[in-house]
Amino acid sequence: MAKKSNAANKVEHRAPPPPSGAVPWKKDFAHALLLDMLRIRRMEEKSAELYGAGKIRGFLHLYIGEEAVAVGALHALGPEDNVVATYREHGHALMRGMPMDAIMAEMYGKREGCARGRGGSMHLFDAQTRLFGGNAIVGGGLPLAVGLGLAAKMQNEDRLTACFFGDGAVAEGAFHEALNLAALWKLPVLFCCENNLYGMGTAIERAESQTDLVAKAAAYNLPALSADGMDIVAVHETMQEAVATVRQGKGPAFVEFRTYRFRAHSMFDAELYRDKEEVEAWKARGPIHTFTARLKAQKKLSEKEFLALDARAQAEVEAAVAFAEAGSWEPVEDLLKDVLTPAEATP
Amino acid sequence: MAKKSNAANKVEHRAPPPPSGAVPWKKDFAHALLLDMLRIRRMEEKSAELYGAGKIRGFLHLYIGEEAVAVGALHALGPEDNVVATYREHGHALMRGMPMDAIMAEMYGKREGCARGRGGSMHLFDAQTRLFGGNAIVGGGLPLAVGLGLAAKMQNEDRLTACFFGDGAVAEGAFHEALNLAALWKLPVLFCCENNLYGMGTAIERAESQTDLVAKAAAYNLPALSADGMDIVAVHETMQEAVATVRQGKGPAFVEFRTYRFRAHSMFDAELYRDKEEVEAWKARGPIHTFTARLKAQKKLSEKEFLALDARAQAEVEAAVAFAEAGSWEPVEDLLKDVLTPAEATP
Amino acid sequence: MSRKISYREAMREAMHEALTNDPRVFLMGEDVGRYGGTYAFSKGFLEEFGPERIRDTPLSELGFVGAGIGAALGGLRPIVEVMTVNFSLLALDQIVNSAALFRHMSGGQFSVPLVIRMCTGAGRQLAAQHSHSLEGWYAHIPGIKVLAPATIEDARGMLAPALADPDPVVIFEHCQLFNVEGELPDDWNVDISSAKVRRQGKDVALITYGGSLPKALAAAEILAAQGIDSEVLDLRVLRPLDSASIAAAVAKCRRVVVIDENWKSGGLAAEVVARIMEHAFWELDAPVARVCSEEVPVPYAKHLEEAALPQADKIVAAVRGLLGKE
Amino acid sequence: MSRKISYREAMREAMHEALTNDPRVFLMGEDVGRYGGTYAFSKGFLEEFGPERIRDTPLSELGFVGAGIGAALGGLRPIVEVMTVNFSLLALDQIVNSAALFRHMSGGQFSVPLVIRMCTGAGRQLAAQHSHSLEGWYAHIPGIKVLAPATIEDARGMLAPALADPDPVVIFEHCQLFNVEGELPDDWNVDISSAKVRRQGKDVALITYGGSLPKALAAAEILAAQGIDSEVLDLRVLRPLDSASIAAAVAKCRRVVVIDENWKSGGLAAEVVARIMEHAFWELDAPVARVCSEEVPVPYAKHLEEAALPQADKIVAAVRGLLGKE
Ligand SMILES: Cc1ncc(C[n+]2csc(CCOP(=O)(O)OP(=O)(O)O)c2C)c(N)n1
Ligand SMILES: Cc1ncc(C[n+]2csc(CCOP(=O)(O)OP(=O)(O)O)c2C)c(N)n1
Ligand SMILES: [Mg+2]
Ligand SMILES: [Mg+2]
Repeated sequence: MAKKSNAANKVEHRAPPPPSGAVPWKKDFAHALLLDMLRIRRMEEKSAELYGAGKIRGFLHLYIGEEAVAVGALHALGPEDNVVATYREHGHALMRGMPMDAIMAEMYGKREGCARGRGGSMHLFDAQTRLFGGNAIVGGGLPLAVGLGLAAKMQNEDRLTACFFGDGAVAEGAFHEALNLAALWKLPVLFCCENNLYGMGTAIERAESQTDLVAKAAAYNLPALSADGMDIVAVHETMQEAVATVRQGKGPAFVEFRTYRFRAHSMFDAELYRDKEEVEAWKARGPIHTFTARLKAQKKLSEKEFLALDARAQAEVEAAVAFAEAGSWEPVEDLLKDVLTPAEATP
Repeated sequence: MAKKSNAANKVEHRAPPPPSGAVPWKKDFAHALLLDMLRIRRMEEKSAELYGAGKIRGFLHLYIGEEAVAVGALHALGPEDNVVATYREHGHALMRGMPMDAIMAEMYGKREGCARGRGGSMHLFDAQTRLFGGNAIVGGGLPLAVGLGLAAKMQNEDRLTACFFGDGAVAEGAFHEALNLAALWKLPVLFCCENNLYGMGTAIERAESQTDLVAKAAAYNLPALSADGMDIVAVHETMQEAVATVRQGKGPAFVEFRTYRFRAHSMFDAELYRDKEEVEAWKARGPIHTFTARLKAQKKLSEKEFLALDARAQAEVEAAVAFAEAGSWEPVEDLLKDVLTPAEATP
Repeated sequence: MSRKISYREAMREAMHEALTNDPRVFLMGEDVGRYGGTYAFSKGFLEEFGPERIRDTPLSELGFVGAGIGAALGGLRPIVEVMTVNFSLLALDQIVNSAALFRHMSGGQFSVPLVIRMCTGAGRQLAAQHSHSLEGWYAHIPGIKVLAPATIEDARGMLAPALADPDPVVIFEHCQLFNVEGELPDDWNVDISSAKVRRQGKDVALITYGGSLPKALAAAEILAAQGIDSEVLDLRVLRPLDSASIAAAVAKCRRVVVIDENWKSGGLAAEVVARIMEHAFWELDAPVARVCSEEVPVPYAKHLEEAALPQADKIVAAVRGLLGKE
Repeated sequence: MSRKISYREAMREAMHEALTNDPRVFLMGEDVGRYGGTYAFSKGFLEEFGPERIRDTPLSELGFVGAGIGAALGGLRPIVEVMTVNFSLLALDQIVNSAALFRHMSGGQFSVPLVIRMCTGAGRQLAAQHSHSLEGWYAHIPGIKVLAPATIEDARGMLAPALADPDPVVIFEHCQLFNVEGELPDDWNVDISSAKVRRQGKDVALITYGGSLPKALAAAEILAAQGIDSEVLDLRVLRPLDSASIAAAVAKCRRVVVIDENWKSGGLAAEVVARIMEHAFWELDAPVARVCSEEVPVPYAKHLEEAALPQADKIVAAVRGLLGKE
């Protein structure tokens, strides 16, 4: 399931067969991860609705279709680990343990949001769970992850930094400089590439001369793996393998998750660049319904249990929306707050 | 002699045995290339002397020890080809056909210099011979070479762009973005890496997680070769092979020349970072005396002929110095010239 | 005669015309092709001009801007679209150290006939990393020209002379203007050298450009209702600045407010103030005032974003302050 | 009591002290280790503090500056040396979009206690790509502080408070100052918040910083010989600017020349002029004059380079112009 860097790994737009086979997990664990995927899915669906209603503004990048990646990957990390994410990070924030209330309130621009409404959808930060941000600069998080890894190593902290980024970021110079620095200095950084085949409207084969990202990453002299990002079992187990490699302290690793974005890139996207068939074929591989079907086939999940989990997810979303609606606006007099650190807050 | 990208190619500080073996060239051609190496060597030695005398100022980066690369490589190009170089480009300018007079006058800052003294040692430009500059930003020339290749391809010009850069530039994001763009768009660009094992005081193994630059370049899906940069025969034949590959029009290629800088990085360098033994061992591989010895062994060169060639080189240098000395200073009233293009000169 | 079109449509027409008239012209940037242009400026171009001339690039700002410079050196006339000024930070080295300097460093041997277009500004709740206004930075660099089309006519007319210019020209298009509609006269005629008076007045001069022009005009209307007659000067060309037009506006009104969306400290408005100090000090009846963005990264929340940016009411207040009418 | 040391030595002592006193402090940059520092600022540090804390980096300005930001977020106190401001263009995205914005975008959750040092300025015949002075650009960015030590005391004393500061601090060291020697009082005491008067005077105020300070002081001596008494104000802190000290100098002298090495258009001097316009307009007896670099990339040839930069004689001429003594 995890492809080693030597295996040929050419990218394919044609959707492979849907994830299948027995789920090797205990029922509780499987249900927990299914619930998390549902929490993200329902939150994102609601966010899209709220965007239409004008409650959420700016750019909104949905994670629908990619849930298995954040859920499967982040369940392989511990609370002491660092996470660096992108502007498509709602799911990652939720998986790190940020309350959905704080996420929703932030997207509303309310004072009760994780950043008091200063950052919005693309900038979810949480010191508590060591989430070092959504970042709206493609590739911008990679050098930061190198530095977080360097700090952990120099302070002898047993702390790994997982850095998420998309296939589009691979063409940026920041990717090259960051992978080289991390591998050169043998830092505990795990580079997690969410390869959904497109950077906005640009297909990977029109952006990369080498579309085998595992081969590309391996050229920096680090272990590189790939997994089916629509198969939460593959994601989680590959991530565990990669995490174990990094925890050995011999340096960074790279893991590619092959996934697909079911919705538009952002709320302003006519999707002229890909055809319905391709999208439908990938939807047939949807991480939630395929996982659900496998669990049912194994009698590890009943329809009743599924509905109960889904109801929990929806209830959480409704509560988060109510929380955000009830939230307040930061007073305009505080506009200049948090440009610099007030003396009393000095670390 | 030319290593393919699949061959293991780890970098070694230990100097390999000196270049040896029969020189497969006609006497005239061998003498011409020997003369060119001597012209560069004598010009650089004189430049160092003139720097000491305060005639040349600013940064001065000498090419002593690396002559076989510019001479062997540039003799494989035609006048229609483009060349992009670095701040260590005196030899490249000379090989493209820029008169030594113009180079020397430029280093003096005289109006008779190729850029009227505006650019100096690091910025030798020559429209006539399509030399698109010395560039003082490490890696700065690589994206330009991509664009020159793009222009040639879009205008169906049978023109190759050779881009020279050092091992230190490989860590820059510009290298990554440029190789990817050139390979992705199949452009007629030949990336020529002058690997002298150091970027200023930083040895390549302290700068690159993957010191096999051929493997690194191959990860962009392009043909990559390596040659002994102290062996002018290897340089020239490998360059010819790479040029032929690029001229097929199927895309760019990469070639590494393993060489060594005999002098300090610039005129301000205590050389604390490498020991005398290493330098001496590499000097034993000097491109000029080893080539001379091989020719003599083959009776393709007599001591008398060698002295005659060297005398020619020295005479050219003396003439260039005289030219520069006799040169004039651009009037200060013209200070603001060439910031923008005057209407009449509009291309 | 004239016709009503949007800023976006005007810009699209200008590019279409350039691509049609000159085979050396091509458009390169992220998602200019298959996506149809991030802001739909190049919708349909791929089908009409093909992938060679409507060239989608990978996310490699430093690389493709540098490639644009090289392509210009190689004989083409590239229009390089950097999606937004925010991402242009990644390409600044090539713009400053290659495009702007080659003519000079080569002693006049190599010019760089390149046009770089980018979207600038805030106002769409895109938060701090996507809301910069760094025109002032670009206007600091010798060797390039900097344009800020704020009207339909300039959106339609500035590209052609920019492409005809032998040196690098950077065009800033404010994101808030794209959907603005207006009348384009059939006999439009546009230069890239002078500032233009967009509203005649005598009591106060509002000097601005780009996305702040509509705000200045709105303020002028409010002030007019209060009996204050404002002249509005649109700088249009940010480098080189048209000092003569600035001085003329000062001489005429004797009171001045400079408005731009840069952060106040070190923004373009500061240079305009310095020019007035040098060229028209004795004409002033009061110190020149600035209305710029507050010294804070642009916040996401709408009410905070609005408070952070120049607005008509702030301009009105500044003018009343100058006239001692707080 | 005092002792004579060079600017380089003072800087070296400051770093040595920081590395000795705080295990969280480390130095990272190109050739800071084995090479001994491009300008020998860190000579011997590698042997004393080891390769982990005196970290040579590859040529990856964007990468290692970003890594410095991450290391600061991770609990360390990095001193990142960017060899020169010219190369910092490659790292601007990380400085502007990460270092300067994180505190704000995170709603105050994450500060970035990072110090970035870089050499700036011209005067060594290094030509256009190696002679930039872009302090004005950095001083435009909310979220960072910008320092310009111009004296031995500031070279020795500014680093400690910069490292103690919870936010990113950028320190510009002018390449022409490194070999300057001077007296360092044993009781030196340095802040990073105020401008300082380096010479008392009453006829004209010369406001400057960094590499231009010695030129302003030299001009003051020449003017003194001509009976013109100059006050010289060293800004020291370029962001936030000390407007009060600027206004005080204006109020005292009523005539002002602002000197810096940025290109004149849009350089730091423009902001100083704008501050004077806003805070001290009525105190002026004449328009403020600027002596900055000419609007040309810095040429290599010595006579042209000198002509392109601010010089004492240009300052003298500007002052005499203000006093109507051309
Ligand atoms: C440096 C930079 N350039 C361009 C953009 C505009 N942009 C935002 S997302 C995006 C596509 C990124 O694709 P990818 O990295 O694959 O992530 P995905 O959106 O597919 O998750 C682009 C071009 C940006 N935000 N930053
Ligand atoms: C972007 C940038 N960073 C740093 C420097 C300073 N510098 C000049 S040459 C050099 C070393 C370059 O090494 P390499 O590419 O191997 O070329 P070499 O000098 O060995 O020929 C450095 C660090 C620079 N000129 N440009
Ligand atoms: Mg993607
Ligand atoms: Mg080298």
